[in-house]
Amino acid sequence: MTMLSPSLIYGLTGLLLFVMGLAGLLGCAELLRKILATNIMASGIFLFLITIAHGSGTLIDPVPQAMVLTGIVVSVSSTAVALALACHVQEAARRHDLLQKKRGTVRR
Amino acid sequence: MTIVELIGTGCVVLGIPFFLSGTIGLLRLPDIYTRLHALTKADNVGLGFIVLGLIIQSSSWLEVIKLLLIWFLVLMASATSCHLVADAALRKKIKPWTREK
Amino acid sequence: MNTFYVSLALILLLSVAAGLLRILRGPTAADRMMAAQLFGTCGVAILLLLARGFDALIVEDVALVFALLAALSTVAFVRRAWTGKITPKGRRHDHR
Amino acid sequence: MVVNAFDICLCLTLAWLAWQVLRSHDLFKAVVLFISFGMLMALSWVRLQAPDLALAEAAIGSGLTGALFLSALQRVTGNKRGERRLDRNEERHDKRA
Repeated sequence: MTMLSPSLIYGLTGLLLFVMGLAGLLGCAELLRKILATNIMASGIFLFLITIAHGSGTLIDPVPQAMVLTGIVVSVSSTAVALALACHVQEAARRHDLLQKKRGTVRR
Repeated sequence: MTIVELIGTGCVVLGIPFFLSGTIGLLRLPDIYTRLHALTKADNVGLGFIVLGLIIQSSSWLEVIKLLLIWFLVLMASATSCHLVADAALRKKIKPWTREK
Repeated sequence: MNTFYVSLALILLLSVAAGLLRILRGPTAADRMMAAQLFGTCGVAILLLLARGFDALIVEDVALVFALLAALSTVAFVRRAWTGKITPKGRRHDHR
Repeated sequence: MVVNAFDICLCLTLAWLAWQVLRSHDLFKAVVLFISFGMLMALSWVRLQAPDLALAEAAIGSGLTGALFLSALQRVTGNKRGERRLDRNEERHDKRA
Protein backbone atom coordinates (compact mmCIF):
# COMPACT_ATOMS: atom_id res chain seq x y z
CA MET A 1 0.00 0.00 0.00
CA THR A 2 1.43 3.34 -1.01
CA MET A 3 1.43 6.10 1.55
CA LEU A 4 -0.80 9.04 0.66
CA SER A 5 0.13 12.32 2.28
CA PRO A 6 -2.45 13.59 4.78
CA SER A 7 -2.74 16.94 3.06
CA LEU A 8 -3.72 15.21 -0.18
CA ILE A 9 -6.38 13.09 1.55
CA TYR A 10 -7.93 15.93 3.51
CA GLY A 11 -7.72 18.38 0.60
CA LEU A 12 -9.54 16.00 -1.72
CA THR A 13 -12.16 15.40 0.97
CA GLY A 14 -12.62 19.14 1.36
CA LEU A 15 -13.16 19.57 -2.36
CA LEU A 16 -15.59 16.64 -2.41
CA LEU A 17 -17.56 18.08 0.51
CA PHE A 18 -17.74 21.46 -1.22
CA VAL A 19 -19.06 19.93 -4.43
CA MET A 20 -21.62 17.82 -2.57
CA GLY A 21 -22.79 20.81 -0.55
CA LEU A 22 -23.14 22.92 -3.69
CA ALA A 23 -25.14 20.19 -5.43
CA GLY A 24 -27.40 19.87 -2.39
CA LEU A 25 -27.86 23.63 -2.15
CA LEU A 26 -28.91 23.85 -5.78
CA GLY A 27 -30.82 20.60 -6.06
CA CYS A 28 -32.82 20.13 -2.85
CA ALA A 29 -36.25 21.62 -2.33
CA GLU A 30 -36.64 21.88 1.45
CA LEU A 31 -35.26 24.99 3.13
CA LEU A 32 -33.79 23.09 6.08
CA ARG A 33 -31.84 20.79 3.80
CA LYS A 34 -30.51 23.77 1.90
CA ILE A 35 -29.16 25.14 5.20
CA LEU A 36 -27.60 21.75 5.99
CA ALA A 37 -25.99 21.73 2.53
CA THR A 38 -24.58 25.22 3.10
CA ASN A 39 -23.03 24.03 6.35
CA ILE A 40 -21.43 21.05 4.63
CA MET A 41 -20.09 23.36 1.91
CA ALA A 42 -18.57 25.61 4.58
CA SER A 43 -16.94 22.61 6.25
CA GLY A 44 -15.37 21.61 2.93
CA ILE A 45 -13.93 25.08 2.46
CA PHE A 46 -12.52 25.09 6.00
CA LEU A 47 -10.92 21.70 5.49
CA PHE A 48 -9.30 22.85 2.25
CA LEU A 49 -7.96 26.07 3.82
CA ILE A 50 -6.44 24.23 6.77
CA THR A 51 -4.89 21.72 4.38
CA ILE A 52 -3.23 24.59 2.51
CA ALA A 53 -1.88 25.95 5.79
CA HIS A 54 -0.69 22.51 6.79
CA GLY A 55 0.88 21.31 3.58
CA SER A 56 3.01 24.26 2.50
CA GLY A 57 5.96 23.34 4.67
CA THR A 58 7.08 21.98 7.98
CA LEU A 59 5.92 25.16 9.75
CA ILE A 60 2.15 25.57 10.13
CA ASP A 61 0.82 28.89 8.89
CA PRO A 62 -1.36 30.47 11.63
CA VAL A 63 -3.25 32.94 9.40
CA PRO A 64 -5.59 30.40 7.71
CA GLN A 65 -6.25 28.85 11.10
CA ALA A 66 -7.37 32.21 12.48
CA MET A 67 -9.52 32.78 9.40
CA VAL A 68 -11.15 29.37 9.74
CA LEU A 69 -11.76 29.95 13.44
CA THR A 70 -13.58 33.16 12.56
CA GLY A 71 -15.40 31.36 9.77
CA ILE A 72 -16.74 28.63 12.08
CA VAL A 73 -18.23 31.20 14.43
CA VAL A 74 -19.67 33.24 11.54
CA SER A 75 -21.18 30.14 9.93
CA VAL A 76 -22.92 29.20 13.19
CA SER A 77 -24.47 32.63 13.59
CA SER A 78 -25.55 32.79 9.96
CA THR A 79 -27.05 29.31 10.34
CA ALA A 80 -29.08 30.55 13.29
CA VAL A 81 -30.39 33.52 11.28
CA ALA A 82 -31.19 31.28 8.30
CA LEU A 83 -33.10 28.84 10.53
CA ALA A 84 -35.15 31.67 12.02
CA LEU A 85 -35.95 32.93 8.51
CA ALA A 86 -36.93 29.43 7.38
CA CYS A 87 -39.30 29.09 10.35
CA HIS A 88 -40.93 32.42 9.46
CA VAL A 89 -41.30 31.43 5.80
CA GLN A 90 -42.97 28.19 6.82
CA GLU A 91 -45.38 29.93 9.19
CA ALA A 92 -46.30 32.50 6.56
CA ALA A 93 -46.93 29.80 3.97
CA ARG A 94 -49.10 27.84 6.38
CA ARG A 95 -51.11 30.92 7.30
CA HIS A 96 -51.62 31.71 3.62
CA ASP A 97 -52.85 28.16 2.96
CA LEU A 98 -55.23 28.39 5.89
CA LEU A 99 -56.63 31.70 4.68
CA GLN A 100 -57.22 30.36 1.20
CA LYS A 101 -58.88 27.25 2.56
CA LYS A 102 -61.25 29.38 4.63
CA ARG A 103 -62.22 31.39 1.57
CA GLY A 104 -62.72 28.19 -0.38
CA THR A 105 -60.31 29.16 -3.13
CA VAL A 106 -57.65 26.56 -2.48
CA ARG A 107 -56.04 25.23 -5.60
CA ARG A 108 -54.58 21.75 -5.60
CA MET B 1 8.57 -0.88 28.93
CA THR B 2 8.07 -0.62 32.66
CA ILE B 3 5.51 -2.53 34.67
CA VAL B 4 3.38 0.60 35.19
CA GLU B 5 3.16 1.21 31.46
CA LEU B 6 2.24 -2.42 30.94
CA ILE B 7 -0.64 -2.27 33.43
CA GLY B 8 -1.86 1.04 31.98
CA THR B 9 -1.81 -0.25 28.42
CA GLY B 10 -3.63 -3.39 29.56
CA CYS B 11 -6.39 -1.27 31.12
CA VAL B 12 -6.75 0.79 27.93
CA VAL B 13 -6.96 -2.35 25.80
CA LEU B 14 -9.53 -3.78 28.22
CA GLY B 15 -11.77 -0.79 27.58
CA ILE B 16 -11.99 -1.32 23.83
CA PRO B 17 -14.24 -4.47 23.90
CA PHE B 18 -16.84 -2.57 25.90
CA PHE B 19 -17.11 0.04 23.17
CA LEU B 20 -17.34 -2.67 20.53
CA SER B 21 -20.05 -4.44 22.50
CA GLY B 22 -21.91 -1.13 22.80
CA THR B 23 -21.89 -0.75 19.04
CA ILE B 24 -22.87 -4.36 18.42
CA GLY B 25 -25.65 -4.08 20.99
CA LEU B 26 -26.91 -0.93 19.33
CA LEU B 27 -27.05 -2.77 16.03
CA ARG B 28 -28.42 -6.12 17.19
CA LEU B 29 -30.77 -5.59 20.15
CA PRO B 30 -34.50 -5.44 19.45
CA ASP B 31 -35.97 -2.29 21.03
CA ILE B 32 -35.21 1.10 22.58
CA TYR B 33 -34.82 0.01 26.20
CA THR B 34 -32.40 -2.83 25.49
CA ARG B 35 -30.38 -0.55 23.22
CA LEU B 36 -30.15 1.98 26.05
CA HIS B 37 -28.77 -0.81 28.22
CA ALA B 38 -26.06 -1.60 25.67
CA LEU B 39 -25.22 2.09 25.31
CA THR B 40 -24.55 2.68 28.98
CA LYS B 41 -22.02 -0.17 29.14
CA ALA B 42 -19.84 1.62 26.61
CA ASP B 43 -20.28 4.97 28.37
CA ASN B 44 -19.49 3.88 31.89
CA VAL B 45 -17.18 0.89 31.87
CA GLY B 46 -15.39 1.31 28.54
CA LEU B 47 -14.48 4.94 29.05
CA GLY B 48 -13.76 4.14 32.70
CA PHE B 49 -11.12 1.57 31.76
CA ILE B 50 -9.53 3.90 29.20
CA VAL B 51 -9.39 6.76 31.70
CA LEU B 52 -7.99 4.42 34.37
CA GLY B 53 -5.26 3.22 32.04
CA LEU B 54 -4.30 6.76 31.09
CA ILE B 55 -4.31 7.85 34.75
CA ILE B 56 -1.89 5.06 35.67
CA GLN B 57 0.55 6.27 33.02
CA SER B 58 0.15 10.00 33.56
CA SER B 59 2.82 12.05 35.29
CA SER B 60 1.13 15.21 36.51
CA TRP B 61 -1.72 15.73 38.96
CA LEU B 62 -3.40 18.22 36.67
CA GLU B 63 -3.80 15.57 33.98
CA VAL B 64 -5.24 13.09 36.48
CA ILE B 65 -7.82 15.62 37.64
CA LYS B 66 -8.69 16.47 34.03
CA LEU B 67 -9.19 12.82 33.09
CA LEU B 68 -11.35 12.16 36.15
CA LEU B 69 -13.42 15.24 35.32
CA ILE B 70 -13.94 13.97 31.76
CA TRP B 71 -15.14 10.62 33.05
CA PHE B 72 -17.44 12.21 35.61
CA LEU B 73 -18.96 14.53 33.00
CA VAL B 74 -19.61 11.66 30.58
CA LEU B 75 -21.22 9.66 33.40
CA MET B 76 -23.54 12.53 34.27
CA ALA B 77 -24.39 13.19 30.63
CA SER B 78 -25.17 9.56 29.84
CA ALA B 79 -27.24 9.07 33.00
CA THR B 80 -29.27 12.21 32.33
CA SER B 81 -29.91 11.61 28.67
CA CYS B 82 -30.68 7.89 29.03
CA HIS B 83 -33.17 8.66 31.79
CA LEU B 84 -34.80 11.32 29.63
CA VAL B 85 -35.04 9.04 26.60
CA ALA B 86 -36.46 6.11 28.58
CA ASP B 87 -38.93 8.37 30.37
CA ALA B 88 -40.14 9.92 27.12
CA ALA B 89 -40.43 6.48 25.50
CA LEU B 90 -42.59 5.24 28.40
CA ARG B 91 -44.77 8.36 28.16
CA LYS B 92 -45.24 7.68 24.46
CA LYS B 93 -46.45 4.18 25.41
CA ILE B 94 -43.76 2.28 23.53
CA LYS B 95 -44.01 -1.32 24.75
CA PRO B 96 -40.86 -3.01 26.05
CA TRP B 97 -39.82 -6.01 24.00
CA THR B 98 -40.65 -9.46 25.38
CA ARG B 99 -39.60 -12.84 24.07
CA GLU B 100 -43.05 -14.44 23.85
CA LYS B 101 -45.51 -12.59 21.68
CA MET C 1 4.33 9.16 18.18
CA ASN C 2 2.88 6.01 19.67
CA THR C 3 1.44 3.89 16.86
CA PHE C 4 -0.26 1.43 19.18
CA TYR C 5 -2.67 4.01 20.60
CA VAL C 6 -3.44 5.36 17.12
CA SER C 7 -4.40 1.86 16.01
CA LEU C 8 -6.71 1.53 19.03
CA ALA C 9 -8.29 4.84 17.96
CA LEU C 10 -8.68 3.41 14.45
CA ILE C 11 -10.59 0.44 15.86
CA LEU C 12 -12.94 2.79 17.72
CA LEU C 13 -13.41 4.86 14.56
CA LEU C 14 -14.38 1.73 12.63
CA SER C 15 -16.92 0.86 15.32
CA VAL C 16 -18.35 4.38 15.00
CA ALA C 17 -18.67 3.87 11.25
CA ALA C 18 -20.52 0.59 11.90
CA GLY C 19 -22.85 2.32 14.33
CA LEU C 20 -23.87 4.75 11.58
CA LEU C 21 -26.04 1.94 10.21
CA ARG C 22 -28.32 2.34 13.21
CA ILE C 23 -28.84 6.00 12.36
CA LEU C 24 -29.71 5.09 8.78
CA ARG C 25 -31.97 2.21 9.70
CA GLY C 26 -33.33 2.99 13.17
CA PRO C 27 -37.09 2.72 13.24
CA THR C 28 -37.82 5.39 15.82
CA ALA C 29 -36.29 8.83 16.23
CA ALA C 30 -34.87 7.91 19.63
CA ASP C 31 -32.76 5.11 18.14
CA ARG C 32 -31.06 7.55 15.81
CA MET C 33 -30.43 10.00 18.62
CA MET C 34 -29.00 7.29 20.89
CA ALA C 35 -26.57 6.30 18.17
CA ALA C 36 -25.45 9.92 17.96
CA GLN C 37 -24.92 9.90 21.72
CA LEU C 38 -22.78 6.77 21.49
CA PHE C 39 -20.72 8.61 18.89
CA GLY C 40 -20.17 11.42 21.38
CA THR C 41 -18.76 8.99 23.94
CA CYS C 42 -16.69 7.18 21.30
CA GLY C 43 -15.40 10.58 20.18
CA VAL C 44 -14.21 11.34 23.71
CA ALA C 45 -12.41 7.99 23.85
CA ILE C 46 -10.82 8.51 20.41
CA LEU C 47 -9.64 11.97 21.43
CA LEU C 48 -8.09 10.61 24.63
CA LEU C 49 -6.30 7.87 22.69
CA LEU C 50 -5.09 10.37 20.08
CA ALA C 51 -3.84 12.69 22.83
CA ARG C 52 -1.74 9.83 24.16
CA GLY C 53 -0.70 8.68 20.69
CA PHE C 54 0.47 12.06 19.40
CA ASP C 55 1.71 13.32 22.80
CA ALA C 56 -0.48 16.40 22.50
CA LEU C 57 -1.95 17.22 25.88
CA ILE C 58 -4.17 20.00 24.57
CA VAL C 59 -6.32 17.38 22.84
CA GLU C 60 -7.51 16.34 26.29
CA ASP C 61 -9.07 19.79 26.62
CA VAL C 62 -11.00 19.11 23.43
CA ALA C 63 -12.20 15.86 24.99
CA LEU C 64 -13.27 17.82 28.07
CA VAL C 65 -15.40 20.18 25.96
CA PHE C 66 -16.88 17.16 24.14
CA ALA C 67 -17.85 15.55 27.43
CA LEU C 68 -19.29 18.81 28.68
CA LEU C 69 -21.59 19.24 25.69
CA ALA C 70 -22.42 15.56 25.17
CA ALA C 71 -25.85 15.76 26.74
CA LEU C 72 -26.91 19.02 25.12
CA SER C 73 -28.21 17.73 21.81
CA THR C 74 -29.93 14.70 23.36
CA VAL C 75 -31.71 16.88 25.90
CA ALA C 76 -32.73 19.28 23.13
CA PHE C 77 -34.03 16.32 21.16
CA VAL C 78 -36.11 14.87 23.98
CA ARG C 79 -37.54 18.15 25.21
CA ARG C 80 -38.14 19.82 21.87
CA ALA C 81 -38.37 17.44 18.96
CA TRP C 82 -39.65 14.14 20.28
CA THR C 83 -42.21 14.98 22.95
CA GLY C 84 -44.20 18.11 23.37
CA LYS C 85 -43.37 20.32 26.29
CA ILE C 86 -43.39 18.42 29.58
CA THR C 87 -44.91 20.50 32.34
CA PRO C 88 -43.57 20.27 35.89
CA LYS C 89 -46.78 18.52 36.94
CA GLY C 90 -45.94 15.68 34.60
CA ARG C 91 -48.78 16.23 32.17
CA ARG C 92 -47.82 16.49 28.56
CA HIS C 93 -49.26 19.08 26.27
CA ASP C 94 -48.11 19.84 22.81
CA HIS C 95 -46.62 23.06 21.60
CA ARG C 96 -49.21 25.35 20.07
CA MET D 1 0.82 3.37 8.04
CA VAL D 2 -1.76 3.17 10.81
CA VAL D 3 -2.04 6.95 10.82
CA ASN D 4 -2.63 6.85 7.08
CA ALA D 5 -5.37 4.25 7.50
CA PHE D 6 -6.93 6.44 10.20
CA ASP D 7 -6.95 9.43 7.82
CA ILE D 8 -8.46 7.48 4.95
CA CYS D 9 -11.13 5.93 7.18
CA LEU D 10 -12.03 9.31 8.66
CA CYS D 11 -12.28 10.96 5.24
CA LEU D 12 -14.37 8.18 3.74
CA THR D 13 -16.75 8.34 6.69
CA LEU D 14 -17.00 12.13 6.35
CA ALA D 15 -17.82 11.96 2.63
CA TRP D 16 -20.34 9.15 3.16
CA LEU D 17 -22.02 11.10 5.97
CA ALA D 18 -22.30 14.22 3.81
CA TRP D 19 -23.82 12.17 0.98
CA GLN D 20 -26.37 10.59 3.33
CA VAL D 21 -27.27 13.99 4.83
CA LEU D 22 -28.11 15.30 1.38
CA ARG D 23 -30.01 12.34 0.01
CA SER D 24 -31.97 10.88 2.97
CA HIS D 25 -35.74 11.33 2.76
CA ASP D 26 -36.36 11.96 6.43
CA LEU D 27 -35.26 15.44 7.56
CA PHE D 28 -34.79 14.29 11.15
CA LYS D 29 -32.38 11.61 10.00
CA ALA D 30 -30.45 14.25 8.06
CA VAL D 31 -30.16 16.43 11.18
CA VAL D 32 -28.86 13.56 13.34
CA LEU D 33 -26.37 12.62 10.64
CA PHE D 34 -25.23 16.23 10.54
CA ILE D 35 -24.59 16.21 14.30
CA SER D 36 -22.30 13.20 13.93
CA PHE D 37 -20.71 14.89 10.91
CA GLY D 38 -19.71 17.82 13.16
CA MET D 39 -18.20 15.39 15.66
CA LEU D 40 -16.05 13.74 13.00
CA MET D 41 -14.99 17.17 11.73
CA ALA D 42 -13.62 17.88 15.21
CA LEU D 43 -11.60 14.65 14.98
CA SER D 44 -10.19 15.71 11.63
CA TRP D 45 -9.13 19.10 13.06
CA VAL D 46 -7.19 17.22 15.72
CA ARG D 47 -5.49 15.18 13.00
CA LEU D 48 -4.56 18.34 11.06
CA GLN D 49 -2.82 19.72 14.20
CA ALA D 50 -5.30 22.51 14.82
CA PRO D 51 -6.62 21.83 18.34
CA ASP D 52 -8.04 25.34 18.72
CA LEU D 53 -10.32 24.67 15.77
CA ALA D 54 -11.24 21.33 17.31
CA LEU D 55 -12.24 23.14 20.51
CA ALA D 56 -14.40 25.61 18.59
CA GLU D 57 -15.96 22.86 16.47
CA ALA D 58 -16.68 20.66 19.49
CA ALA D 59 -18.34 23.51 21.35
CA ILE D 60 -20.19 25.02 18.42
CA GLY D 61 -20.47 22.50 15.64
CA SER D 62 -21.68 19.46 17.49
CA GLY D 63 -23.32 21.05 20.52
CA LEU D 64 -24.97 24.30 19.56
CA THR D 65 -25.80 23.68 15.90
CA GLY D 66 -27.46 20.35 16.66
CA ALA D 67 -29.74 21.91 19.26
CA LEU D 68 -30.54 24.79 16.88
CA PHE D 69 -31.44 22.43 14.04
CA LEU D 70 -33.56 20.19 16.26
CA SER D 71 -35.65 23.02 17.63
CA ALA D 72 -36.01 24.56 14.16
CA LEU D 73 -37.07 21.17 12.79
CA GLN D 74 -39.85 20.98 15.33
CA ARG D 75 -41.14 24.41 14.33
CA VAL D 76 -40.83 23.80 10.59
CA THR D 77 -42.42 20.38 10.26
CA GLY D 78 -45.24 21.40 12.56
CA ASN D 79 -45.91 19.53 15.74
CA LYS D 80 -49.04 17.73 14.66
CA ARG D 81 -47.68 16.28 11.48
CA GLY D 82 -44.31 15.39 12.99
CA GLU D 83 -45.87 13.60 15.95
CA ARG D 84 -48.12 11.56 13.74
CA ARG D 85 -45.27 10.53 11.47
CA LEU D 86 -43.07 9.42 14.35
CA ASP D 87 -45.93 7.54 15.99
CA ARG D 88 -46.66 5.61 12.83
CA ASN D 89 -43.02 4.56 12.63
CA GLU D 90 -43.15 3.33 16.19
CA GLU D 91 -46.33 1.34 15.59
CA ARG D 92 -44.74 -0.33 12.60
CA HIS D 93 -41.76 -1.18 14.76
CA ASP D 94 -43.96 -2.62 17.49
CA LYS D 95 -45.79 -4.78 15.02
CA ARG D 96 -42.60 -6.20 13.62
CA ALA D 97 -40.96 -6.94 16.97
